[in-house]
Amino acid sequence: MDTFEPVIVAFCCHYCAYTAADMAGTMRYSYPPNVYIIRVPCSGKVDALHIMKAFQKGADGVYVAGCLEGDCHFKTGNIKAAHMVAYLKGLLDEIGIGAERLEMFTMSAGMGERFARIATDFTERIRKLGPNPAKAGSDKTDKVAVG
Amino acid sequence: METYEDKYNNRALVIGGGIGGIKAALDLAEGGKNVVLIDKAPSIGGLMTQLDRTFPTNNCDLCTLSPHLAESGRELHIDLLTLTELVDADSEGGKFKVTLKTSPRFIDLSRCTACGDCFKNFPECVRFTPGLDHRAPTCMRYPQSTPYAYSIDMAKCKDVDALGKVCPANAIIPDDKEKLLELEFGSIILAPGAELVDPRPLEVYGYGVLPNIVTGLEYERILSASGPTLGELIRPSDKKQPKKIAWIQCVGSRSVKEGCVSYCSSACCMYALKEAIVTKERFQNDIETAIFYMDMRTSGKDYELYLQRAKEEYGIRLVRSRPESVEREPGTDNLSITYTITENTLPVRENFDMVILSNGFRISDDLIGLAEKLGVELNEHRFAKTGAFEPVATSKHGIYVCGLFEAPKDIPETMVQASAAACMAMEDLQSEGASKKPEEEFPPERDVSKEEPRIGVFVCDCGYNIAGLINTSEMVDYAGKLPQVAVSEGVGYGCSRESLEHIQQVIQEEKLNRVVIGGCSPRTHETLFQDTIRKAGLNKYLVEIANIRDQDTWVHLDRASEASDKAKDLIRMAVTSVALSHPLKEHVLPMNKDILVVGGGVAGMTAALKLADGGFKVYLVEKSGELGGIARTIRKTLEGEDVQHFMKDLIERTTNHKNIQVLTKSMIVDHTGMPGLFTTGLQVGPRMFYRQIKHGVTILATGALANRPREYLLDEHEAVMTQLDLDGFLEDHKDKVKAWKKVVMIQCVGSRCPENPNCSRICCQSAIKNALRLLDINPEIQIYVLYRDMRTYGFQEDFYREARKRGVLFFRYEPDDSPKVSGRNERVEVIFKDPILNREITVTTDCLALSTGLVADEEDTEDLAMIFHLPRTSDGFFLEDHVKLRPVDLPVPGFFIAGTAHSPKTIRESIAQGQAAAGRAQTLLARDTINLGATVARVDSEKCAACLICVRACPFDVPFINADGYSEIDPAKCHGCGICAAECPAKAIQLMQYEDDQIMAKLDGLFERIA
Amino acid sequence: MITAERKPLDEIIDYIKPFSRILLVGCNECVTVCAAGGRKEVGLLSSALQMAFMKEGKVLDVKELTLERQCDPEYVEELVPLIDQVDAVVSMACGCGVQEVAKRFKEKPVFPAVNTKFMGASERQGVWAERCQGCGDCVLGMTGGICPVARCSKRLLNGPCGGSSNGKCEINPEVDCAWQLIWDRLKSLGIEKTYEEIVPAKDWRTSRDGGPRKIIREDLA
Amino acid sequence: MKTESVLEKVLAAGHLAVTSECGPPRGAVPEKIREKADILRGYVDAINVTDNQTAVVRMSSFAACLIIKQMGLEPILQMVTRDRNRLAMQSDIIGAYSHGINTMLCLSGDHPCFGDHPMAANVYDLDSIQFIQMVRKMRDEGKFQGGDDILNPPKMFIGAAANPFADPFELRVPRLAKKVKAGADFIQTQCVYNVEKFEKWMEGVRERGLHEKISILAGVTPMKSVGMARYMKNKVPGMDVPDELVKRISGVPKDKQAEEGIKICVETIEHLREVDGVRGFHIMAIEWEQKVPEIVERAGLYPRPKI
Repeated sequence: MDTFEPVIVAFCCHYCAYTAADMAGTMRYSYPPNVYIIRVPCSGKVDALHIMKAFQKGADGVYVAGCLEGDCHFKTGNIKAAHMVAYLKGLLDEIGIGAERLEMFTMSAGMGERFARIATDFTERIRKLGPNPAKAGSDKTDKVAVG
Repeated sequence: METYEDKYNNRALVIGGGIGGIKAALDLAEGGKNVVLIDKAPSIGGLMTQLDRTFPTNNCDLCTLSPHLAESGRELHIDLLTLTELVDADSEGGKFKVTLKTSPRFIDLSRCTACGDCFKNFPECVRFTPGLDHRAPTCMRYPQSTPYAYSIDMAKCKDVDALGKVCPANAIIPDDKEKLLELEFGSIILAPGAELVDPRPLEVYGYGVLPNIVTGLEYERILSASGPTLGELIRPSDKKQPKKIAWIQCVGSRSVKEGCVSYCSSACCMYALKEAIVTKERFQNDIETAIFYMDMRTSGKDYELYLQRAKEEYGIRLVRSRPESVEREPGTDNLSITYTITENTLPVRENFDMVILSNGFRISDDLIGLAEKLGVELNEHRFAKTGAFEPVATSKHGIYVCGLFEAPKDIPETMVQASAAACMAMEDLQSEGASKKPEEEFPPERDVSKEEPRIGVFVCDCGYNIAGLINTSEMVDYAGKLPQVAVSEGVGYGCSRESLEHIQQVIQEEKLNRVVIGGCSPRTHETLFQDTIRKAGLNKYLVEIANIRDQDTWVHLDRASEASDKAKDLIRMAVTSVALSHPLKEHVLPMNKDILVVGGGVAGMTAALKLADGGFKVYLVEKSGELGGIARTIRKTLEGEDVQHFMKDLIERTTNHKNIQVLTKSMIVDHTGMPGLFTTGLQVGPRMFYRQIKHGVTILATGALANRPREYLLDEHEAVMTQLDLDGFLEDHKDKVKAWKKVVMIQCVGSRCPENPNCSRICCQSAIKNALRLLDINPEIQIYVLYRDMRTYGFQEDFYREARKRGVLFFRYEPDDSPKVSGRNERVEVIFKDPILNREITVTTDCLALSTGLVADEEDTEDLAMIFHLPRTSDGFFLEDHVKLRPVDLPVPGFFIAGTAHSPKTIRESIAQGQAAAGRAQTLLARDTINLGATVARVDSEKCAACLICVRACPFDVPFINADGYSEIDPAKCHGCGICAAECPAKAIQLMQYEDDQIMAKLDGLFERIA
Repeated sequence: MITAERKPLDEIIDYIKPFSRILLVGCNECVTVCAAGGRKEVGLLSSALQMAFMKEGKVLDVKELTLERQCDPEYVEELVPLIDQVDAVVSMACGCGVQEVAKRFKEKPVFPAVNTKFMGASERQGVWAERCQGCGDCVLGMTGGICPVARCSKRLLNGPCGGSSNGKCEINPEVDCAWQLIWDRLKSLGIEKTYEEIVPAKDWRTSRDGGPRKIIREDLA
Repeated sequence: MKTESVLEKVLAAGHLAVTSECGPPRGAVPEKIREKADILRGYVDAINVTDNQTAVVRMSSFAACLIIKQMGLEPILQMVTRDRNRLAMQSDIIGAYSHGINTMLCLSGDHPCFGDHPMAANVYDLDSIQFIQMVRKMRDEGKFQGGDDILNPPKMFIGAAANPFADPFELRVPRLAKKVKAGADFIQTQCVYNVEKFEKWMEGVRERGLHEKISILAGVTPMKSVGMARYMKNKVPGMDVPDELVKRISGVPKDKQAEEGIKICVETIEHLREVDGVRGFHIMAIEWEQKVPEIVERAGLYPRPKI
């Protein structure tokens, strides 16, 4: 298990989390390379489906990072995201993947150091949890273009 | 060139192509003004382009600067004349007749491709002059040099024909002549920069004699990826990596000795710290660093924190001492420094492998000529003289100054002054009727809908920033093998003008229809690359940036191989997702040109007046009952100017200006919209009635608070006051002051402490100011100043010296051993340590003045930060978009900042930033429309179930169910958050640019590896 | 609208355990509006099921398709091209949809993925409440537009029982007392008197009690 | 006289009627019924037998009534519409009547979710008012609800419940009016603790002259302890227990609280008997039947008239 390198997808909102991630770079706060950032305009844009697919395609952990409570550039996006994440945690438990593989974080654009710390801590959390038990060979869905 | 006369009739001349000159020129250009930018060097960039990285972010900031150099608007408004100087000028009626002389480059700019063949074959003929080794890899000053062309020194050329032949582009013009050019200008901006003090005459340092002693700038070149050693740290004598390096501060500055300048050069402390940190960053424990200094002058925004990190995180040794000599350690190339710590200890000798001299700035002789020609007065230090409350206005109307030529300073202040100067110049040009910004014509967009994706991948090395950690050519090969990738190339500094042109060309030649850039953050560079592919005939939204710098190499410094794998992943993710991108249409709305200025202090009023004079409508919102802010309580400046007189006039002009509506007792309560379309809600007046203001731009000038910590009996004993109190007391109670015998001043009260770690910047000069005025009133007074570092930067140093001369006693104290204060009837007893004689001193004083400085108005800034969604620094000041290059712009587009809301500063500095904010605002207001971008939600009516979930979810109430019974989203109203798309249960809504399949594709791309 | 709720994952998994290829069918009508069986839920369930299988080391092949309306045979026809490629069908539509699909494909097992709950209205985003029982003989005219059959726990037609307190029902303080609502409404309409009329015992034939119901419109049939 | 019901006779003779109730056992243990009924012998005119009270399964009301009848006492058959549709109810009614049970109380019944079978289907084919209508029709028209004739129609003295304390209060009198209209002969009310509110209700009743059309027996229940008082106040739907009452009981030591409860109960009766329109009392001593005689005596309702 000590050779296990988790793959973590971080959906980051453009205005705060993604900027904080850049800030971490500017400040040279290092964090594990396991975290892959996908930029979204607002954490509220993160679709439950994106998260599920991330896990299905093989993510060992996923987190959504948005602005601080009350600071959302789009008023309520981060709150909606938090609710969605809470709901999805339930589903992940149902599947048996485990709610703790998914998390919601908030930070301001200036918090490069916080971004790095969260990335580090979350990576450690997932490393301890071990690989996603439902890691897919490949996504076997095919959406049929009708209807 | 001859076409000039008819092409322009109303333009500005910017002299000096350094960072300041470039900024001023760009601001003018963005503001729709025409500019001629001249520099005597073969390419622009000035000092900064020779730096490896800049503090406090330790970036190579070229990559933040060069995009601007390459901005499309540029060519339209800026004519760049290198190798050019002003030879003659005369002015009448606010117009300047100027003669410019352009020396021959012997190379045809339009032809030279900078292939380097000329240099390969005839190195001696190619001009190159930056510091240290005069043969950098390319003979251009920096890789993305503008213009991207060589320059020949014909004098040195023996065989002109041969030289002509080696040039494949046959760009060589052997008989190139010097050109004289007569032009008229409405305004002139001086940004000629300064030169560095030459340490040679200061024999004690042995510079020029001992090989391993270099100047700070030379050391920057050694560290620089584009430098002579390609960024490898080796010392000149034996090309070995030094293990122990020393910096010596104030070399040639703060000294009245022959060959020195008496003022403080302001930037050296920080650049030495930066060089030391960067060195440590790269060699961790493999290297020792020590800095010899007199006072650590880290008084800029958050610089104090930088100093803390240098000491604590990087373990850089700081030695408070001015070394007496540097000599060769016998039998080696090593150097031994002799220095003393305190009066009563013997001198110490210590050996180092390498010594770096932090030499300061001076004004070069040829600038005196320039000043004469223009009739611009200079001060005693030969810097351009400016008005006390007109920081960038020279003695000559219509001529402005910015950067080092005004006073020694760091890059952010230079940028502020550049924007301020541009703002002043715009005004002069306005009077002549603003020249319309010509519409830029783009080639028609190619229809790629029928084509299979042909993706071009371009990977930046960004100098050390990327290539320093990972092998970019490996990335290039890797990307080349990815499906649908037609072209994969490395492009060095991808954001350099030349690379951009190259990318554009490749797109056209290879018929690419999608582009991926492996580089830095899309946040900063997306628009630039969008612009580039647009020029190549592609829709802007067919490009994707893989952030392999800010979010890879910069954060995985210690794990090169992982970083390299990750870079591949990120590029692959970008490729798979860009393949699914498709052309998008942008939405455009008319621009609201009114301005909201928040805060009615000096900075706010200055900005408001500048804009109002420019013909814009300004709403000036002040939360208190009257205008003026802190300055209303200040009586005199360090230079002795009457602040109140100035304030009276400023407030009058503001309140009476027909274009300014002043709203006092007003509070901002809500805010929505985007640049050019803001709506801000206020509660106004004693009755707090609610009103809304529509505006296009917002300027924050909310100021700071005079700090008043409960320390040293402040507000408990009437003999204890702040410097601000004393400033007024001096004027109002001269008689009392006459009776005083002793006055003690304590510096850094409530600053540079755990509660407020930063330096308040203004306290040292206000202490000096008050000390001198005390002595003017009562020469008998004995004044004691208890300080930690005297931070009288720039010309303030003169007053510091005068204070010493006039008998003011200065004692340094350590924070852990601060003075003890107790009441003695109407007097106060102060006990402190004399660090030099190392004994305790007790003074019973008539007045104890505390230098308490400024702190952010926590409540205010917190509320506003919340309402406007602006980030703040840890100590509550607003955080600008880029601490180095965009000190006036806030991260939220359409927001600018001025004055002490940004960080503590003097009135002069606040005025400058106020003017700068006004200038920056005008660059935005010059546009008639605002682009809403294409990131809007689109509904597929086929799929829509009219469930209303989007209608209810939208934070801005945009979606509605239309007559046809499905959800409709007005692109002009959509803010592009995508919440509706996420919540739609029928997946009928897609957010353009972030469509589900694109996000899924990123995931696919990411997990292909794992698969 | 008909409201529904996704079944617990385990139940659905039990249905499809024996199979490796399923067709997951959503419906773009009611179940989409109540966020139980639209395209998005189909996607989520699809991922969830596949992952649950992966976890057991099995692979589940899922075809996703959301029909405009699963309770109309014409739409159900769209499944024909896919049906042979799967072992079973899982429907996220209400019971009607499930049965239409089952009727059309006699040889394929068809399983429900949602529990069909009631005919309701959405009180706000994410909240749906029962409003009608389809008793077939609407009394709303007498009860001020509030249905006692659907909204009174004891479907009392002549007024509130003794359990009504503070406008809430005795079974649960979250539930409004329908009769309180009716009474308030009658008052605001100024027709309290109509309450005095005794509503005679209801003829439940028009409701489910009369056996499965059917509507025939000769003019259209 | 509409019926043979002793209760009807007592009321007709102008006496204050006294009824009490006993809940059937949860099992086939007829003795339990006998014990309880014996305690009440001679102290009450008739004994209500609850029908799966609070939706908990017990011996059927009908069977328990039969036992009481066999003891020579007067049972009141309680029946709820919750568990039976109109067929079942009518067959039980004629069944009971065939055994001489001639008084009944028509209720809708507590919701199953309170009982031991929350999963049970609740029928509510009829509501209580429709139920009363049906029984009256069986008696007076000799017809089943469906319309067919009944051979020897059951002559039931029809009782109904009223809760003066439930909401909406202003609806409580009209609702009573509806029950009167439907054909109820007597009313047993929810236990009265909030006397004030009860009187207010009675005012409304008198205003509409309902007290002349129907005999109202006020319900009373002695509190065993402050715990019970609180439970009644907070847990029992439609129960109105004033705070001062709870205070009063909690005011006395634990071992005296039962006595205090009885005292309150007696006082209430003494007070209410003076209220115009109150024709008697229904004493519900839940699982505390042994106290009923004491209450009846102390309230001066003993001895019961011989009819």
